[in-house]
Amino acid sequence: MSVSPAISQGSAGQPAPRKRRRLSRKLAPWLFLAPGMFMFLIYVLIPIGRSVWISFYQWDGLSPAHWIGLENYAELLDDDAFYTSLKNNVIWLVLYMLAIPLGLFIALFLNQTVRGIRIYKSLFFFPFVISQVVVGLIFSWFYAPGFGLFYKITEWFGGQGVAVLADENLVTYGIIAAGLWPQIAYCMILYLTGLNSVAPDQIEAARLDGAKGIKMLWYVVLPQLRPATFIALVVTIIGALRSFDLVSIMTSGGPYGSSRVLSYYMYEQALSEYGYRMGYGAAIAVVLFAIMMIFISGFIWKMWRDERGL
Amino acid sequence: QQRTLTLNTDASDPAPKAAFDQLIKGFEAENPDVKVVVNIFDHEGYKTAIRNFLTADSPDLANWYAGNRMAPFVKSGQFLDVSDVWEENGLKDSLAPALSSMTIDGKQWGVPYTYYQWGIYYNKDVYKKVGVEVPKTWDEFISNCKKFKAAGIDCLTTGTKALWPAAGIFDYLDLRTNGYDFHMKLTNGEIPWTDDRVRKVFAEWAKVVPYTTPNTAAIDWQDAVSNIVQGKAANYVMGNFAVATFKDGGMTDDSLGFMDFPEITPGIPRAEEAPTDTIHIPAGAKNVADAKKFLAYIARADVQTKMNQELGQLPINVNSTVGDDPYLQAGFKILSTADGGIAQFFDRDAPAAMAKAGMEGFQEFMAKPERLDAILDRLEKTRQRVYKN
Amino acid sequence: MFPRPIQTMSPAARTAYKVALPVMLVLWLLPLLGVAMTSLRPSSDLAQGNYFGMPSYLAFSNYLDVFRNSPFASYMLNSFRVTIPTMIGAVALSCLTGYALAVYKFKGNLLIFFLFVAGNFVPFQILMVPVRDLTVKMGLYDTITGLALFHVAFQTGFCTLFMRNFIKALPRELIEAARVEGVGEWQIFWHIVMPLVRPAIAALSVLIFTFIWNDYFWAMVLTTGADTQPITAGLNSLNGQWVAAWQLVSAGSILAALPPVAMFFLMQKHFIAGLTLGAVK
Amino acid sequence: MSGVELQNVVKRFGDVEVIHGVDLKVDHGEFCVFVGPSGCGKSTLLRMIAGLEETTAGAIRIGDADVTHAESAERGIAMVFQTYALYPHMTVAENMGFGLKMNGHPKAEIAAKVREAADILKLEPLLKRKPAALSGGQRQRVAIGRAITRGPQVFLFDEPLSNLDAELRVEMRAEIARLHREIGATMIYVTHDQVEAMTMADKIVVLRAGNIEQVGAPMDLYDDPDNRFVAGFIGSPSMNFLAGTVKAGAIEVPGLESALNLPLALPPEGTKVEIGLRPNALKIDAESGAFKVDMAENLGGVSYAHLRAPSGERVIVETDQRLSAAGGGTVGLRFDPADVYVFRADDGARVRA
Amino acid sequence: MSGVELQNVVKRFGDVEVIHGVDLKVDHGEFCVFVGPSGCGKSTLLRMIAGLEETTAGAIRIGDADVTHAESAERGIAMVFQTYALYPHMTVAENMGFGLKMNGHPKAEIAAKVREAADILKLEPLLKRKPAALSGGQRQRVAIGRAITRGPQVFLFDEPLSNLDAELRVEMRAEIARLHREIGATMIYVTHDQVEAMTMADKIVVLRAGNIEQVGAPMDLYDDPDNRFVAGFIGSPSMNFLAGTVKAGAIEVPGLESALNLPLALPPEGTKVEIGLRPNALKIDAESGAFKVDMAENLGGVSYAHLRAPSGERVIVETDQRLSAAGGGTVGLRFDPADVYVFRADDGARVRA
Ligand SMILES: Nc1ncnc2c1ncn2[C@@H]1O[C@H](COP(=O)(O)OP(=O)(O)OP(=O)(O)O)[C@@H](O)[C@H]1O
Ligand SMILES: Nc1ncnc2c1ncn2[C@@H]1O[C@H](COP(=O)(O)OP(=O)(O)OP(=O)(O)O)[C@@H](O)[C@H]1O
Ligand SMILES: [Mg+2]
Ligand SMILES: [Mg+2]
Repeated sequence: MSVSPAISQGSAGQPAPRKRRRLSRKLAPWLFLAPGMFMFLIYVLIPIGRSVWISFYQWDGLSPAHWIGLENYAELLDDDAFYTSLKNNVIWLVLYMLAIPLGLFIALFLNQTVRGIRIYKSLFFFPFVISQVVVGLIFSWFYAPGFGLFYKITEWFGGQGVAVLADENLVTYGIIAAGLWPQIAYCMILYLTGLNSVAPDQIEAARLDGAKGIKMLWYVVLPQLRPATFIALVVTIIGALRSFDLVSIMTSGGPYGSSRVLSYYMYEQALSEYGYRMGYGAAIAVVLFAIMMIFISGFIWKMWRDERGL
Repeated sequence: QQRTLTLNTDASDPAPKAAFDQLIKGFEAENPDVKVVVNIFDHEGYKTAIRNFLTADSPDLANWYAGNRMAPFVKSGQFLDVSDVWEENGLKDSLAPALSSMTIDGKQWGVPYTYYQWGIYYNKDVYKKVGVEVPKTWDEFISNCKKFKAAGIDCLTTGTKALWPAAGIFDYLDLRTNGYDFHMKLTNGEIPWTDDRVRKVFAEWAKVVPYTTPNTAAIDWQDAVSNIVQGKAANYVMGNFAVATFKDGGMTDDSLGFMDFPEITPGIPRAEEAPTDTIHIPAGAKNVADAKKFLAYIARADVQTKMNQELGQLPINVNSTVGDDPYLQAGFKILSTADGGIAQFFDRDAPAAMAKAGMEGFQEFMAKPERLDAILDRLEKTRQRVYKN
Repeated sequence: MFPRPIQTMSPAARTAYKVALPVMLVLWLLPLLGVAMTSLRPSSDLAQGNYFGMPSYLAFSNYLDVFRNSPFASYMLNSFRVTIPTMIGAVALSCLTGYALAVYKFKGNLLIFFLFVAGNFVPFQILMVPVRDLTVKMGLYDTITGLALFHVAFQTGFCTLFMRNFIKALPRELIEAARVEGVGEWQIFWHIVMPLVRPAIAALSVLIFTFIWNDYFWAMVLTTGADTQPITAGLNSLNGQWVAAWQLVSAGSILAALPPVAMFFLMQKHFIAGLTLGAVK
Repeated sequence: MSGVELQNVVKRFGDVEVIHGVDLKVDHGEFCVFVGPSGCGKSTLLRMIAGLEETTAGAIRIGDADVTHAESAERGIAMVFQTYALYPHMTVAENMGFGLKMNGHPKAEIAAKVREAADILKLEPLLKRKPAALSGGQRQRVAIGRAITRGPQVFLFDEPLSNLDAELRVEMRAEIARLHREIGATMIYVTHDQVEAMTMADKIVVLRAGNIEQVGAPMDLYDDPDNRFVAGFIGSPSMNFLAGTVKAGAIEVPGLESALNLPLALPPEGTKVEIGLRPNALKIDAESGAFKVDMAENLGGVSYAHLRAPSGERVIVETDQRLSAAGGGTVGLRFDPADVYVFRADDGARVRA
Repeated sequence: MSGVELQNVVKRFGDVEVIHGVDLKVDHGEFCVFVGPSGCGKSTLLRMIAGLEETTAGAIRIGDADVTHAESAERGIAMVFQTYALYPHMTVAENMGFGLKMNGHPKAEIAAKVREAADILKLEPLLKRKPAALSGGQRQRVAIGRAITRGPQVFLFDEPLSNLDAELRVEMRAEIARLHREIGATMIYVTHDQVEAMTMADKIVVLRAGNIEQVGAPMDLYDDPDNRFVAGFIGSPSMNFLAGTVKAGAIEVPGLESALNLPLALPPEGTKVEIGLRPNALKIDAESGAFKVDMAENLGGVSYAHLRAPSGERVIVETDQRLSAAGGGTVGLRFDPADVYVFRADDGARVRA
């Protein structure tokens, strides 16, 4: 069989009449990046800088801002509400971590192949899809003094009902419990997919080695779930530090400010009905940002290592 | 030619909306060359929105609240001085009850058009059931409480989730204990919170705490209404706007009673609490002439009469007449005879930061009266910061 | 597979498991079931203190009432009006940025990528005051556009992380083969990469839909009225109006949760793929 | 006319130089194979020719043009990847016509060219399928078809067959050889596989750590390697090497009975050398000797004896006799001195006559 | 003492039976290799012995015990996986000691056993490393070390070398063979690789679609296959097959000049048969003949001529002469009739004397 000269001689050296100027490989990435970068710059990066800047001012959003240097920060150091918020943030951070083992537990429970298990998995995942506003309302109802299910149960057990959201010692835990609900679901799904990719040959090898149950989990499965655990950790930390919605919906920081967290306190100071201390609010935000930066840096550092590793 | 006048208002609920509609119709009828454009904002959102439109896109008129609530706008020059309107129309007389709360630095910054009284709403049936009389003094009130308690009924109820209902109780206790001038000085930051007179107020309050519904911090004020409705509680310190809620719950003029807050320190001129709604001309208004005309209009007795009939509240103008609603009648009576003075409300009389801290303190006190010292120290610290400049 | 498949265990264990499953589920969803039940309770039941017993009848009318006596429909509509354009905008922008960061080697590539990632984790609060200010200055305060624009920008960070990693996982040879063939950069993006990242786009769209639909904070910061506020913020203000009317709050909550839940069930596969790929909110 | 010429070509990734100035001329119509150990730079060199990697220094010419800094698309080349790199969302026909379409060729022309290429590779029945519905061999054939459609002057292949199983590999090997014969274009082909290199190449380029070790026809490299590396690399099983020393004009190798007296230009007395002997050039002398039998492998047709020299060096002997698998005992080696290769121990250079 | 015995072993996955009643006896200390095409059930059979798959029917005995339903850990076996299956988060030493640790052995004992195994496999310098820091060959060695540490009676290997490259494979092959000699345990080894099977096995088991085709020593299978399948499967390049017919007591094969007159118990006149001839049993008769030369491949030491019979069947001839690569022309074939195997065309059974 012979081949027509059209092919063997070829024309690729001088390919077809070029209609448009080809986008150069040097310029292309910047053109692709431009719109996204622009938006991100305007709405995220510059505002971060501006917030830091504003934190050195006293400003109510109406009158001209007025430079006061570090006074906002100095005031923070002497602000009980700030410490309450900080303390609550720490409680959030610590207790929110429970979502990880609990999520793992449910994931292990559901990691079977029986009939209808997919539906079960979806239903268990449900709380995560629901808005925190709805979750907050649901739990407010659950806790409501007088008729809330939880109140009734405690009343039934202890004679005196417990009004979680009115008790300064319980309120934060009550809100965290509400927050854990979707967060556990989130961790559960991460672990379920993680379990899917656990190398079966290692499980089999371990089985030959005589590892069973908890030992198998601890020595062989958990180490393999490390990526899932890492992601769960990241999202849980971020979730804990961002905990605004539930506080706002369930208590507005109350009773008497005992359930405030930094993110809510900042909103309260800057934009709520009794707020409009933009500078002070910004200072709180900067502190929150600094705390978050610790975790962000850790995350970026790990990503950077992974990228190098590629 | 046709001129326009823009009015921003938070009259998003049905009654205020109707009131404003009718108000504007009336004004346009008298001033055919002026067209009023109304922007209605959500009631809650308005508190934020006003800060934006005052600086960015100013209307010719905007409604707001009297007292310290308007101070930030006055101080930052966002509201126009309308003393001339007051002068020319003799408003200092006709709007006398609101004069002091409209005055900052000796000038008037807007025109009030409505207010409503606070007081104690109570369940007549419960009173009948327990067999007690409507109290005249605080001591009687407290002794009633003991009887309510014996009957398993909360003497006083409230829901302080939103903080401000607690301030109503404090305001009245202070007005009755120390009087109007003291209360004003306190909200103006002129008196330390650790003052003994303040402690006295809390001492009175402490008497009623054991008879107050527990866990108020987790209850919305509307939820507490149902305690009265269902006869679980007897008394409720509230504003007149709550009447609608009581009635929604099934109460009638026969079962819902209203009384003035009982006397504590005898001989103190009686002062009352009546938050006032106002209209202002923003500094950036384009049509100031017509705006002032509008202010003069809304200050008129007949206009206020009609408007407040729609609103279900009390007119400020002393020459206006009040509808035949028994609660309004009662309110009108106590307000027009309040020789001590009329307070706006804690969160309108005190600056925002102080108001917030104070109300949290009140809420905490209701739950943990034993912490009084710590609470007062904290409020004092806040006072020193807030009023510093 | 871990734990050991239940099929290999004793019949007793198997039965126990089959019983435990629904029991756990009911416990897990107890608050939700309670709310669902309440949403069907006539208000008379609640007034009589019948919070947990059998409803005297199923009051589907609660759902009608939600629409009838509040701007609920308008809130829902606003949610869609914010969510859908945001979804489209953020995904479109991140396709571009993700492509640029995944395919090209240039100075600052990683730096830009990490900026996107870091921005995505930032606490919203630090953006609040300046973004609100900016929106006011642009005259977009209390508009759907203002809210959507911000969401698009902020979500671009997350979406870029997601898209970049997805595109990076495509075989490089596909792009190189096209380059050798003389296909232009834009053409490669459009004709080769876009068709191949369709699953990612689907996953991402679902994720963004739920994120934005469920956003509450920014709705509070950037909008105020029933004309503009999405359902989350709306529900909160309705909660103010409906106090003691738990049947309405419940019905409203259920309705507000419905679109993301429906989305989840329809696009389950994509959703989970998205969560594990992107993994972060 | 459309050969490829590399002139002192250098590639650096950051600070690391991986190609150290390579000169090479591939003639028009030649089939040139790059071989070398993993990481030696075969792919990098090919990708530089393709324009997928920047050339750090030196010049690349294709045909008459200097293309050192030209875009891939403008070099008149086509490339076939190890992973096929088919566009999974397009049919076979679309895959093959995509390049032309993007360059604005008219539909009819594209269809004609695709048909022509499909004809050559017997792909007609598959034209409507998507790559996912193809077997590995078919995919590779489509990848080649896609290259053909554009009618390039030079074809580049990067280990195109290494993802196929042994049987298919043999088949596709034949296919590519036939293609080369039919269209006569220049082809440059990277592989790991001995057999591919030996059977397909007109010219083999042996690379090592970014340098060319030797260039030549397959049998020339096999018969006449320039150095120890090429000798060891070409041929399977590998050539055996034994260390020795030049002594009195001959080479003394421990374990061999007598010194080797070869007609070569031997280096000076005392120089360390290595002698090379291919497994099939060796015979076992069962009588006596110094080589320990480690074990033997019988493959049926052929057997390999694994011996160990007294120095510890391993020696493999190919034979068609069956051996006892267990090993044990010692044996001697017989061979024709003409089959001995000698290399300097220091730089591995071949010692020739 | 610790041999392995399968008695009519059956495996069903759901409704699909993949092992159809296999009987097999592997003696103590024997090295037994399972070969067969992909999917024939090699891995499944091995995993049943390991206890990783339930046995549907039949019995498995290891040593004196019936272990059909015993837990894997209790069978006294160790298994080496194709993917190594090392625990990536443990060091080499921890990997090797994990099994003992799980069974509650004291630390000192574990350390001693690990050291011992490391010694055998020369792993000492690696003991502190994680698997990620090891090369493929080292990993496989650790996997074997892990098996050794547990001191099992039976070692099971599932294609342990198929992830290694050619050179390493040769090395590890020798290593495993040595290990078998040293510790003398029973080993069962699954592979795809001809050479591994031929060189390592004491006994090869040829499986096909869940049945055993033939069991025997490697050279027995090579020299004396029971059927066409085994004949074609063992030996590389594969045996050539040509269709023929029994006619007048001889076999007529198109393309061969004369009918084959073999001393066999031929089936009746007219029966279709296939004759088999290994590539190295054939010689090319350049003078004349019916076989078209497709092409030739010169690998240096050996060359393969690819011929095509008149019937279209391919025939490969191995030779140590260099051939012209291009092919063309026709040739004849010469061979010793003693090298001819005859199979029935219908069931592939060998026709013996
Ligand atoms: N993008 C890159 N960045 C840095 N170093 C690289 C890059 N690509 C290749 N190298 C290095 O260049 C050297 C040559 O790599 P190349 O891929 O050309 O080898 P190869 O001969 O094709 O190997 P193989 O046979 O394994 O494909 C290697 O050392 C490799 O690590
Ligand atoms: N878990 C399973 N479920 C269903 N069928 C299976 C399962 N495991 C294996 N099979 C089937 O059993 C048969 C034998 O598979 P097995 O893995 O034992 O083959 P093999 O000989 O090891 O093949 P290879 O050489 O490819 O590894 C195949 O047809 C396979 O599809
Ligand atoms: Mg390569
Ligand atoms: Mg297998």
